[in-house]
Amino acid sequence: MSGFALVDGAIDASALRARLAHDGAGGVVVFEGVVRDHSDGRAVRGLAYQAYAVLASSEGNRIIAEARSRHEVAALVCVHRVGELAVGDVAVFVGASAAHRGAAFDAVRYVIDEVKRRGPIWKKERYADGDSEWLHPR
Amino acid sequence: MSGFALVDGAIDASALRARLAHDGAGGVVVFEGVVRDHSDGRAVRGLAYQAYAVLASSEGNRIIAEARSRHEVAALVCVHRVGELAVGDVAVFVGASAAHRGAAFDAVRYVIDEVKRRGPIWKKERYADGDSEWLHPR
Amino acid sequence: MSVTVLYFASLRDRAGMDAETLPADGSVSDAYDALRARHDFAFARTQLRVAVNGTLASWDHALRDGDEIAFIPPVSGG
Amino acid sequence: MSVTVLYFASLRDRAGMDAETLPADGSVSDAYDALRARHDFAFARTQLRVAVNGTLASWDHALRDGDEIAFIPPVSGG
Repeated sequence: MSGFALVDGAIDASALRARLAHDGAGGVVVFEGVVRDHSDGRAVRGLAYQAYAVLASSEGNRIIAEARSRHEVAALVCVHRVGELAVGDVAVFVGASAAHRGAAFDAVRYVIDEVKRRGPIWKKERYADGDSEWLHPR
Repeated sequence: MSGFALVDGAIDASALRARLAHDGAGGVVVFEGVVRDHSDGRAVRGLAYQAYAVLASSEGNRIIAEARSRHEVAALVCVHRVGELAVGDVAVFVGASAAHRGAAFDAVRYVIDEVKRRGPIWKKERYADGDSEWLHPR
Repeated sequence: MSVTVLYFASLRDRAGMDAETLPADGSVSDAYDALRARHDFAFARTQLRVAVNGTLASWDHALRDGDEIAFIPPVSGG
Repeated sequence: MSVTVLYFASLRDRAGMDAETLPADGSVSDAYDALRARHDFAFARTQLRVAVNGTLASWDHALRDGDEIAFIPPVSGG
């Protein structure tokens, strides 16, 4: 199976991992983006993610299709969480299975790099000092 | 935590994943090598792995140390299974957490590439036709 | 003729709303210039992408009645 | 003076044993040449690595009493 999805609750990485299983797949690669306790030297208490859902889904699925056209994978999934997250929560899961491990590594890396670069999803950091801020890197 | 281990039972990927958690780590990358149902065009029923345990452990830990010196990771683990495995079983788990995802990807890939290249571990394939064979690629 | 505009992230905070429906004509550029003045948005057009009816579009897209427009500030997902 | 030799994978199958202890002197090379002849091992020395007492060693390592030697055929883990 393949595809991109937004979810507004906890990401169940084990369940997603199970969906990658494939008897012909010798390699499974998973990336999880986790909320860190710091950002640019500031202590972080938590995050909120907001997405333009319809476009995030279509861009996400387009990125998955691009990765599949470049790398021979059996399954490729990406799930991004929106809403309020705490330090340690999984914000994004990308997983691939493939007959050969190089394709699985490359496909996962392509997807996370492109979702971060193009996906209409925004992060608001809540700092330990009570301040908070939307990130719009450029 | 970091290190290499051989195990002779099922690899519990979720438990290993949990050991990678680290509040400063924004990225977690996991590779799982899974027994495939085919090899070089032949249908495979299962595998046996054999290791020279003392040297596999010291080489494995050396590889982990090399990866850590090249890539800034918070945690890096590799567990390789020995004994009899069925199609779909996890033969090897490599996981890393890091502040930045590139380091986690690169460290995991280094470890699996080097363990496959240098680790004194051997695979015997059992084929659907009843034949079996130790693999000594060169 | 009216269009609906969706706001996200700091644009949403600055506008004080998720979306608004308003009379408009001309291009998407024209609409942004007017809304930027009204809401005091910090972003220049060159810092944004734009979507019309859920699809990425160009700034010279000519507005049609009922279009749903979204201005996409620099993203930070993942 | 005697040494113990460990066998793995196809070498183990060919030798029909996990390990054997036998009288030996000279170098690790000399030991392999003798054992290759005895067990009809297919591998030339250039296809193998060798470990002595759990550490990778060179073929010209001079055997000492009690050494534990392992011949490492091409690996296939992972």
